[in-house]
Amino acid sequence: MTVVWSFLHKLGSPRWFYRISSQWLPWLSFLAVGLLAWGCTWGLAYAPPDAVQGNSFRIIYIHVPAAFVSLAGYYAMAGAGVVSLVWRIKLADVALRAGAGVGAAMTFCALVTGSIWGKPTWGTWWVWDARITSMLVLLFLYLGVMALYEAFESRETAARACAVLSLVGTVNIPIIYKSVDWWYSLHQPATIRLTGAPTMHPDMFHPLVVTILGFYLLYLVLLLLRMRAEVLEREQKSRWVEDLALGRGLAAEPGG
Amino acid sequence: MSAGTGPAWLEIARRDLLIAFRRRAEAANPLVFLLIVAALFPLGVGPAPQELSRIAPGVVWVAALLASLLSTDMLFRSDFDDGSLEQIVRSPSPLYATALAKMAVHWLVSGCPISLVSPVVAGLLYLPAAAMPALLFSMLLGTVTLSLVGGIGAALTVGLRKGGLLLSLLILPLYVPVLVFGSAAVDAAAHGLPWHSELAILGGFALLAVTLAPLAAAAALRINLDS
Amino acid sequence: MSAGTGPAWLEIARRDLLIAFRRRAEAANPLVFLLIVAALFPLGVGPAPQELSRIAPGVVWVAALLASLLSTDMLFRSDFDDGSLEQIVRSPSPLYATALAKMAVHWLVSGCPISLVSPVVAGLLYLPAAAMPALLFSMLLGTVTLSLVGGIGAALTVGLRKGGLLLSLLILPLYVPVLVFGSAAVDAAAHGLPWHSELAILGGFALLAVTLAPLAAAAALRINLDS
Amino acid sequence: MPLFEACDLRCERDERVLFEGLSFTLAPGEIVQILGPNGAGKTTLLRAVAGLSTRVSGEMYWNGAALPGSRWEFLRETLYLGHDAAVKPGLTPFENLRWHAGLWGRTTSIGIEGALGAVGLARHRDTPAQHLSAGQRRRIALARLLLSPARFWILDEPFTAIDLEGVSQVESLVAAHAAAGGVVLLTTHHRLSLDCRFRQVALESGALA
Amino acid sequence: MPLFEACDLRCERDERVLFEGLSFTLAPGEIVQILGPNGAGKTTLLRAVAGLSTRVSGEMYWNGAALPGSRWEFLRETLYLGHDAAVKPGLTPFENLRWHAGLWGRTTSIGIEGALGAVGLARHRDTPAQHLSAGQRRRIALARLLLSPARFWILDEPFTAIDLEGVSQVESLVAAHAAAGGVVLLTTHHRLSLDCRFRQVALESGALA
Ligand code: HEM
Ligand SMILES: Nc1ncnc2c1ncn2[C@@H]1O[C@H](COP(=O)(O)OP(=O)(O)OP(=O)(O)O)[C@@H](O)[C@H]1O
Ligand SMILES: Nc1ncnc2c1ncn2[C@@H]1O[C@H](COP(=O)(O)OP(=O)(O)OP(=O)(O)O)[C@@H](O)[C@H]1O
Ligand SMILES: [Mg+2]
Ligand SMILES: [Mg+2]
Repeated sequence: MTVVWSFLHKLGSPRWFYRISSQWLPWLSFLAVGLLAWGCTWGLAYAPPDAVQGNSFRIIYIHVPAAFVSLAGYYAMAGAGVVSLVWRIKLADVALRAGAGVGAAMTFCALVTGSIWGKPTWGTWWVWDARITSMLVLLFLYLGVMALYEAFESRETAARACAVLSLVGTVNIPIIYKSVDWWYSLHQPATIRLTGAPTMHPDMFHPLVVTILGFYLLYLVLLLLRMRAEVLEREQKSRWVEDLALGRGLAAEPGG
Repeated sequence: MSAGTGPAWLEIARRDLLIAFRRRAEAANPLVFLLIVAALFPLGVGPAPQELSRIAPGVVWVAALLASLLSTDMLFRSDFDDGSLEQIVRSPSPLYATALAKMAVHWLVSGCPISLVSPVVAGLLYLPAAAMPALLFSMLLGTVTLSLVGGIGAALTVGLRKGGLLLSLLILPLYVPVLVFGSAAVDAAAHGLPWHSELAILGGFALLAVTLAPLAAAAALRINLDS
Repeated sequence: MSAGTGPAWLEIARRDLLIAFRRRAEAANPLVFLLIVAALFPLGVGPAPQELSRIAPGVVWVAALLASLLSTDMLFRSDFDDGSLEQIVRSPSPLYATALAKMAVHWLVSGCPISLVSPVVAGLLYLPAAAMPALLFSMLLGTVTLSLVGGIGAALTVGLRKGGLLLSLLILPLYVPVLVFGSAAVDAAAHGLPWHSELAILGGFALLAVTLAPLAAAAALRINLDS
Repeated sequence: MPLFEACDLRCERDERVLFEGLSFTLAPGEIVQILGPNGAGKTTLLRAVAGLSTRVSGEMYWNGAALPGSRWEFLRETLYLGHDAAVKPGLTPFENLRWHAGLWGRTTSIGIEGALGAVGLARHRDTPAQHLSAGQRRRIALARLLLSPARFWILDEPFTAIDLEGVSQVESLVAAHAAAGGVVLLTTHHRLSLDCRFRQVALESGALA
Repeated sequence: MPLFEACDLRCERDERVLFEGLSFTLAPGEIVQILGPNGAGKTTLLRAVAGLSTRVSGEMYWNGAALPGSRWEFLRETLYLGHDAAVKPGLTPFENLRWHAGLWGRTTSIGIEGALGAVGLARHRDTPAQHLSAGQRRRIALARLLLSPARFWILDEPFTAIDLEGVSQVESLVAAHAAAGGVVLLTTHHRLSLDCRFRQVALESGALA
């Protein structure tokens, strides 16, 4: 138990986080960029064109990873919310806020790439399809968390309120997804369907797996970058940030 | 003693009802709002009956969503502003029960009357009479969820003086399932199809909300007080 | 001296802009609200593009009306609550100018951005591209009137802590002319008809509102202070 | 044994330490006045003692039991009167007090009418509170002191807006409560003139530079 | 000649006469304190004098000219500090005062920084007001006394939430203002201890029964 506690305590230390993340970031970024470059070149240059859609399908290597990550990102954010509510760890507050921003960006990316893809495929930018609509609602949920955070003056209060909201959201996301799915099948016969996954050729599928992994890492890198910026802003008056700003580097923490 | 005899949450509900009764002229506000918003549509969309009748379920439900949302705004706000909330949180009654009681009163003075007049509003938009029972019952069940989920938003924003806009951003996305199944029930009834499964699902939402929403609202209230 | 150099109304406008800038994250709220309300309609009405495209002008205008209305609520409220309004009324600058300045700032931070994103929202509802210029310009002119007329309502209800509902009842009926001509302009453009006369009428409304609304608002503010 | 005990309280706000190593006890019959200039942290401290804020670290005991644990017994025994009076403008003084009494489920034997008379609001019994003056509204809140059976009073500037006669009346209420074995923790910028002994705890602060 | 003159003021609220036949004058250098128990009508009177309320009948003169007529000159020469402090929670003390100064278009030579220092808020210059304590927020409003060139001060309970040191500071401000030829009309439930003479006008009232 004490081991867990001291670990959690250390995790709570912004300075420790800053130091460790400095060590990890180069590796993570390298991996993320490498995977993305590999997956994209493979997917864009070497994978065979789609029988129906020709080359326009290649946007899938951005679209699908972004969509995956944005959903997972919401649960990650809510997880940070739980940690923040239960253990009151400042770093979880930071992660919550950063997660909302990065998650909203990913969702937006999925929506935009989807729209771009929709134009040649469906002849229209936007369709009120179940999955797309629930993606839009997910974006609203992210924006709601961001707006709530900004509305509070006190950071701690903001983070805890956002934690409650994101937890409410996690209960609701499956419900929203299911209900929108249901709504679609009720109102409109299936004139349009997302093509792909089950029948996807392995040559198209393997690069997709690589870019999905790459996107998860990219998410992590962006999250860490935003968290570091926020940590610096919060701790701007503390000694270690001052040392950092003066180019004195970051000494190991006493006992850390 | 003339003091209340029941538990504290009952006393709180009684006071809220008393205040609502004091201002009974205001009770009509959500209804009039519903009517006005519904009336804006023929003005904006055009008066063709068929078209209106087709969009009627959706329009009435969206208007009800907004009316419920706007009346939620003050659910905890006035108690927060005058310090009553501090006393409520410190009272021997669990905050869960108090929050639930306040949400129940809110439903009684807004959701319930909204449901009762919604058939009238729908009639103005040429909704076929066959769909009226479905509208009434889906409204009665759906507004329960609206009041409860709206209460979470009201509790989250209680310390902020930002008006209803922020609340809408937080809560409207969460209202989506109720909107979907509510308007689906009415649509089904208008086409002569059975609509009981939709009603059952709305009931499920309401049950889920009754158990979870007061918890979230209580947590949000505590957070806002401790700022 | 570091004190402001212009007349008092300029200082008041500057402070309102400063507060808006402090909370620039909130500036997005009316926009997101517009998007959400617009998204509710396909959910309630169904996703068929033709139908949506037909009701799009009305839906976008109604959503803009509501977004403008909800953000109006706080126009004078916070100044009333903290006593600033007493000081404004007692300042050497005429209340007419002050009220106009506050309304102008309100348009700048809500009506103007709402107008600018309305084409995007309309696009989601399949409004034809040909109608977009009409939408944009009618919105830019129409929201001026909305901000001004909404300001009257905000001034009338400033002393009452009733949330946005009462305000909606007072103001939405007054918004009707803007709604009618605004959506008519868009509708006309969507059908390839000329839409300049509607725009001219909207311009006339805006001019009328600029001259009269601050007067009414100033009177309403005085009445509310002297209670 | 002290009824209430606070050990080593500490509060930091906006990177500034408001108080630190603050300890005090309240044995039955004791009155403690928290002293300090504006911004010293008096309200922050009282809200933490009342269980409304978690911004203060340290230990607190009620009747010997550590506090977050024995929270319910503690809340049942304490009355908190904050900057905001918890008076609903739309309700009459009588209705306001009935609500407060109902929140607790029990009252002292004086009754609501009696309490209203004692604070000089008998003739305003049925006037909505929004038609009362600032001091009259505050008096409604003070009537709760008469009605509540709580043993621990936490009073944050109870004399705000109260006239001289009212101040001395409240002072004698406080003294009588202590004489009956209750405990009182209060802040005020008035010079207290109580008939009994009371202790003062100063919050040192550089708030005023 | 008196700077301000009130003749035969009368106010009735809710079918109850608050005051009647009330007359007083303020010659340059004079200070008048309105006395009365809670609910006597002090706030009502001060708001009427400040031109914010029309609920009081009777005549008022500024510099010899009847009041509703010479309203603009009067407003330019008076400073009103009411129960509500006109302090925006979202703005810093500096921004709040800049706004007040801008509203008037002119300030005294002390400057905003100087005024903030004088009321002990120098180090909170850039803290949003909502992060300040009740007394500190009130001090922002009191800084207006230093900034405004007005000759007539109307102060409604200026000492609310202010600590003892602050009270004596405001008292000396008031005395200095009178000494410089200004006039002050104020209410407070504190026992005023001014270095100069001042008059008291009592509102008789049965409010406390
Ligand atoms: C704005 C428009 C769009 C949005 C918001 C969107 C959203 C999504 C989402 C959320 C997923 C991931 C679902 C999951 O996690 O299983 C997804 C997957 C996918 N999308 Fe889209 N999409 C859009 C447009 C399109 C278009 C136009 C196409 C191609 C015709 C397309 C093809 C796919 C494919 C093939 C998948 C992978 C399917 C699977 O693995 O189950 N999307 N999209
Ligand atoms: N809005 C109102 N409507 C009706 N009556 C009111 C209103 N405000 C005050 N009154 C009545 O006017 C009387 C005087 O109120 P006022 O606020 O002037 O008192 P005050 O002398 O300032 O008291 P305090 O010392 O408590 O501030 C009160 O008895 C109250 O009943
Ligand atoms: N919401 C808040 N956020 C951040 N800091 C705050 C907040 N409220 C108060 N503070 C800070 O805490 C300090 C103490 O405030 P508190 O209200 O406890 O003072 P106080 O002793 O009650 O003063 P007063 O005599 O003016 O009532 C103040 O200096 C203020 O700067
Ligand atoms: Mg205090
Ligand atoms: Mg008064």
